Amino acid sequence: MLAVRGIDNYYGKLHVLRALTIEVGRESVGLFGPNGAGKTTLINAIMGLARPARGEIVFEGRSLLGLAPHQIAHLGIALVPQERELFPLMAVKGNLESGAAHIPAAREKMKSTMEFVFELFPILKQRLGQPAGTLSGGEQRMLAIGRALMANPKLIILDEPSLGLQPSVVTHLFGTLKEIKQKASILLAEQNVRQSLKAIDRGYVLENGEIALEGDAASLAGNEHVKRSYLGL
Amino acid sequence: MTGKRMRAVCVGCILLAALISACAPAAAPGTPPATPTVGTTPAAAAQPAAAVKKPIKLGAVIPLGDITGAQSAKAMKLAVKEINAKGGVLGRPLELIVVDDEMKPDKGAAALDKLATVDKVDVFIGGMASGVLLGQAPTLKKYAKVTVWTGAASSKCEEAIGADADWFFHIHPWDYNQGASYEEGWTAITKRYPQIKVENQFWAYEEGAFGAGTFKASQDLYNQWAKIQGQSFKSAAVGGGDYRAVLRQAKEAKPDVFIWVGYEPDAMGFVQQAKEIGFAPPIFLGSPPGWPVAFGKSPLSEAVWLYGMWAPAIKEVSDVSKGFLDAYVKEYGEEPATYFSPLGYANVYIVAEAIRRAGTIDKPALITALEKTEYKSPTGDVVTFTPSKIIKHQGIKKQKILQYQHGQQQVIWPFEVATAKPAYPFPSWEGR
Amino acid sequence: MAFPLYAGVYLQHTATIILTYLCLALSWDMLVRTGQISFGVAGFFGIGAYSAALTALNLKLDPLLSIAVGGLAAMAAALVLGLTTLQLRGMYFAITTLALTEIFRVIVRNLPGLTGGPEGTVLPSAIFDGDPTKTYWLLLAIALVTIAISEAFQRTRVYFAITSIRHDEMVARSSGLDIFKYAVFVFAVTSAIQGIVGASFAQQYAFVSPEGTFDIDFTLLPIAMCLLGGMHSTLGPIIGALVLGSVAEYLKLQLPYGHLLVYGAVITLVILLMPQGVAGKMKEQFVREQ
Amino acid sequence: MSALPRSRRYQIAVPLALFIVVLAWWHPYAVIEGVQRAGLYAAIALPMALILGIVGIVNLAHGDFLMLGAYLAYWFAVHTQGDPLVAILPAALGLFLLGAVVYRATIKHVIGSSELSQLLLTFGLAIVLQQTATLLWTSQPVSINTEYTSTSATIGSLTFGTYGFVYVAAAVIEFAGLTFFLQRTRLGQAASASGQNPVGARIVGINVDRVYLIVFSISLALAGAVGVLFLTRHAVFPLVGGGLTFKSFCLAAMAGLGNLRGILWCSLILGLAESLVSTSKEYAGWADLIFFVAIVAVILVQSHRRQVT
Repeated sequence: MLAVRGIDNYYGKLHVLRALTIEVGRESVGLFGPNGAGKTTLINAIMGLARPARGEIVFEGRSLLGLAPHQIAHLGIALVPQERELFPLMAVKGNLESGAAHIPAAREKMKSTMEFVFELFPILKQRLGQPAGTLSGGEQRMLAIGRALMANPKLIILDEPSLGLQPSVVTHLFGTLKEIKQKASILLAEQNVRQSLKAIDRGYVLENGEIALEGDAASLAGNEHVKRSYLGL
Repeated sequence: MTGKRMRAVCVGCILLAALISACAPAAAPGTPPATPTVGTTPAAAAQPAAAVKKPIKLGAVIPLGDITGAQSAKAMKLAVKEINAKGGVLGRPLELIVVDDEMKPDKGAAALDKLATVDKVDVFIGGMASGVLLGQAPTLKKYAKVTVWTGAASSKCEEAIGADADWFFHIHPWDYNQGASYEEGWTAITKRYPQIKVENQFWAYEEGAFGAGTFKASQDLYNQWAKIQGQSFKSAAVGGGDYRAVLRQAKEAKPDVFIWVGYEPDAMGFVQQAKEIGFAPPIFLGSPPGWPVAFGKSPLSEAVWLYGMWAPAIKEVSDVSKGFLDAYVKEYGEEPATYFSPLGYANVYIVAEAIRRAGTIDKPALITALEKTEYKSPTGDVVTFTPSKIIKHQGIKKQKILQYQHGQQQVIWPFEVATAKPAYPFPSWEGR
Repeated sequence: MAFPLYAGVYLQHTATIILTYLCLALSWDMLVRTGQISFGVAGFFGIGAYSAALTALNLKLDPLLSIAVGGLAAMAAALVLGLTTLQLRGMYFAITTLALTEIFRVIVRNLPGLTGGPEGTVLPSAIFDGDPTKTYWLLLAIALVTIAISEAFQRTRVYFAITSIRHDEMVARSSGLDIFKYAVFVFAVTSAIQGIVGASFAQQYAFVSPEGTFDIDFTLLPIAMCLLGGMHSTLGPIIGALVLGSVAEYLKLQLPYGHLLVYGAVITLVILLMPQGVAGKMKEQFVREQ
Repeated sequence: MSALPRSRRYQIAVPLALFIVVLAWWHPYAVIEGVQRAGLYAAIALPMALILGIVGIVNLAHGDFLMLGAYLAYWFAVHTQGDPLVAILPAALGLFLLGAVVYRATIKHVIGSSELSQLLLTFGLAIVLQQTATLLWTSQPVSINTEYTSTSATIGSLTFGTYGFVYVAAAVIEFAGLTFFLQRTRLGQAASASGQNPVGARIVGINVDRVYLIVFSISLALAGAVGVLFLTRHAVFPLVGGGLTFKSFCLAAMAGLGNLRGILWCSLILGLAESLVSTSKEYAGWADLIFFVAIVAVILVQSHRRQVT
C-alpha cells in the first residue's frame, strides 16, 4: 500500500533520514524510536509537508513526491499530527465535518462516519457545539483522530498520540486502534512502545535516521535491545 | 567569528566612505565656499567673458508628481523653447534644469544644493508648496542667488526668508495679500452691484497650515469691513470628506457669503453636501488651489464663486493669455488645469526679460533689472515687484474673484479683465 | 553602487539626509531586536523636533543644547509611554505607537499658543548658519554614536536580555532578568535617538510644522531601509539606508517622472528576491564561499 | 469569527445603545451622520479584516486597490455616460482578477515569512499603485455627481441626507455576505479553517494556496466595489487610498485581528464619537484625537483584561 524507499532528508546540515525504507500493507505498523530519531520528519515527508532529498514514496502505485499535502489527503492518507492542528475557534462538529468536507469520496459518507467516530469517542458527541480550543488535551486528541477518520482514509498516520495524556486516556485511545484497523491501515509513531506493541502487527525501530530493527510485534517485544532501551526491562 | 569580523570590516568601510565624502569638497577644485560670501554669487562671478554661447541656466525646483508642478514645468519648458527659438537671451540660449522636490522640505533643499553646486545655475526659479519653501529658506539664504519664486502663500515663508533678502522675488501673493485683495474686490463689486451683500461671512477652513493660515490672515484683516466667523474641517485630501457638521453651522449662521478653504478633493463634496442639507447662501464660494476634473460639467457648479489667479476664459480679454493658452494647447494637446502653468510661464519670461534689460547675469545688475519688471503675465496681471510686509520684492498681490457660469470659470473682478457679470443670488439647489 | 559622485555640497546634503534616515532605521531596528515593532518613529522624531525648536526660540537655547533637549524630551515621553504600552505585543504595540504619533500631531496642531498651531513655527536661522559641512559632521557624529550604541547592545548583557525577550520570554524570565526593565530601557534610548535626529532636522531646516514634522514617511522609510538591508544587526539598517537613500536620489535625477514607481517596484522585488535583506544575502554568500 | 462570549457582547451593546439614545435626543444629526460615517468605515475595513483574518497579511495597499476600483468606475461612467454604480460589477470582477494576479506574482511568495516582510511588500505595492495612478490620471482629483447623491429626507424638524445610508447598507451586506460565505459554503469553511490553522487545513485536504488566492481576490473585489460607492460621494485621486488603509488598519487592530463583527462595533463607536466631536464648535479640531485615543484605550483595556484572565 505505502512504500517508502531509500529516502534521505536534511534539516539544514543535519542528516535526519538516511536511506530509509519502510513499508505499510493492509495492517497496523508501529514506528518507534527516541526523540529526534526522525519519526516526525518521515511522516512529514509522506504527507508532503517536507520534501526528501532522495528516494521515493509510493502509495498504491502512485508516487507521492512533488504532491501537495492536500493532494495526498485526497488520495486517502489522513494524519493525526503531534500538535493536533485543530481549528480552535470552530466547534467540535465543524472540526469533524472539515475532515470529510474537502474530500469528495468522504463527503458522501459524512453522516455514517460521524456515527462511527461517536461510537469510538462518545465524549465528542457531548461536546459537539463547543469550540475545539476549549477542549481538554485528551479530548483534543480524540477530536484530531476523529477528524482524520472522517476522511475515510485508506491509511491513517498517528504521530505520538499518547503524548501528554493521562495513562487511562492512553489505554482508551490504544483500545480504539483495533476498531480503526477494521477500516484503515495504521502507521503509528510512538515513544510509548509498551502500549503500542499491543496494538500493532509489525514495527520498525528508528534510530539516528536509520532503521535499527524491524519485525512483528512479538519478536520486537522479545528483542533484547528493545527491552533495554524502550521497555525499561 | 567570521560574521563578526565581516561586520567590523563593513562598518569600517562605510565609515571610511563617509569620511571621504565629507572631505571631498575640500579637495575638489572649483567648489564654492560653504559659507556665503556677501555680495558675490560665485557661479556668476566666475563666468569667463569668452563663453558667449554658454547657456544661461535656470534651475527650477518643482513637485513633479503633483499636477501643479507637472504643469508648471511644462509651461516653463514651453517658455524656454519660445525664447530660444527667437535667439535666446543676450545671444545665449536658456537652459532649464528641473529637479523634483517630492513636496518634501529636505528634498527641496538638497535640490537647491544640486542646482547651485553641480549644475551651477544662474537663477533659481520654481516653487509650489509653502512647507517646502520653509525648509528651503536656510539653503536659499546660504547661496543668496537671484531667486524668482512662483509658489508658497503662507506668510510664515516670508518670516523665514527675512527682510534682508534683496535677491528673493516672490510672484505668488501671500495669504494676507489675498485677503486684502478680496476685500478690495468685494468693495468694488458691491459698489457696482449694490444688491450684493458680503458683510456677514462664514468660513470653513481645512485644519492644516493652508486653511488655518488663510483664515487667520483674513480674520486679522477683515475686522474693519466684514464680520467673519469660521470653523475648521478635515480635508478629503487627508482622509476627511464629511462636511455636514460645518455646513450645518454655516447654515445656522445665515451668512451673506459662505467660503470654504480646502483642497481640490473637497470641491464636489461641499456642493453635494450643501445641497443635501439644503444650504444655499446668496454667495457660495470655494478657494482651493485647483478644481477637480470637469467640475464645471456638474449642474451643482453653476454660480459657485471661486478665488483664484487665472482662468482659461481670460484669453478673451488678454492677448498674452490667449497666446500662452494657444501655444500650450498646441504643444501638449491639453488645456492647463491649474494656474501654476501660466505662473511657471511668467516665471521664465520675467527672468529672461530682466537678464535682457540688465545685459548681464551679474547679481546686482540683475536685481536692479528685476526690480524694474513690468511684465504682462498670462494670468491677466501686470507683474511688478514692490515691498510686502517683510520682503522687498513681492510680485502679484491681486487675486481674482471668479464664478462658474455655464460650466466655465468666468472672471468677475478685477473689472479690467472681467469676462462676465456676477450671477446673484445663488440659485436654489432644487432641480439641479 | 551607482551613486552619482557629484563632488561638494550637494553630496554632503544628500549624505546628511541619508544619515538622518540611517539613525532612524538603526534605532528602529534596535527596538525590533527586543521583538517590538514600533510605528511611532515619526512621533518621537516630532517630539524632539518641536522641543528643540520651541526651546531654541523661546528660551534662546544654543541650537546644540536644544538638540540635546529634544533627545531628552523624546526619552521622557518614551519612558512614560513605554511603561504602559510595552506590555502589548506584536501588531498591538505597533498600532498603539502609530496612534500615539497621530495623537501628538493633533495636540501640536490644536495648541497654537505654544506650538504655532497648524502653520508651525519658523526659527530665525538654521544651525551653523546653514553650513552644510558642519551639519554633515553633526549628523555623522549622531550616526556614529547610534552605531556605537547599536554595537554595544549587540555585545553586552543587553544583547542577551533583548534577544531572549524576542526568542523566549519564559527563558528570559526564569533566568532572573527583569525583561520589562530592559525593554523600557531600549525603548527610551532608541526614542532619544529619534528625538535627537528630529531636533537636528528642525534645526537644519529651521522650521517645524505638524504636517511636515510628524510625516509618516519618517516611520515608513526607515522600516523599509531595515527590511531591505536586513534586520537584527547593525550592518543591515546601515546598508539599507545607504542603498535606498542613494537609489531614491539617483532615480529622481535620472527619471523625473515615475521615479517613485520604480522605487516601489524595487522595494517589492527586493522583498521577493532577497527576503532576508541585502546584509543577510551577503552573509549567506560569504558563508557559502567559505 | 467572533471570539467574544455572548455575555461580553451585552456589556458593550447595552451601554452603546443607551449612549446612542441619549445622543439622539441631544444631537440627532451626530447620530445620523455618525452612523453613516460608521457604515463607510466598516465597508472599507471589512475586506481588509478578511485578508488579515484568513491569509494573515496586513494589506497596506488595501486603500489603493479601492482607489483603482473607483478610477475604473470613473472611466466607465465617463465613457458610457452612464451611472457609475453600474460599474460595481465590472469593478469587482476586474479587481478580483487583479487580485489573483497580484497574489500569484507577489503575496504567495511571502506567505510564511515574517510579518514585516509582508508589510513591506504590500507597502511597495501601494507605492506602485499610487504612482501608476499618478502617471495615468495625474494628481488632479476626479469626482462624479449624480442626482441621488444629495437626496435628503425630512422627519419632523430634521432634514438629513439619506444617500449616506448606502454605506451602512453596504457594510451590512458585506458582513452578512462574508459571514454566510465563511459559515455556510464549503469554500468559506475551508477559508476559515485555513485562517485558524493552515497546517490543519492542508492535512484535511484543503488546497490552502488556492483558498488564499480566492480570499485575497474576494477582498480586492469587495474593495473595488466599495471604491465605486466611494466615488459617488468622494473625490478620488492617486493618494486617496493611504488614509483609507490607515483607518482600516486601526479599526482591524481595535476590533481584534480578523474579527469581522468587531469591525462593525468599532466603526459604530468611532463614527459616532467623531461625528459628535465635529458638531461641537470649539473642539472640532480635536475630532481626530477621539479616533486615536479610542484605539489606544481599547487596545490597552483588552490587553489588561487578557492579562487578568
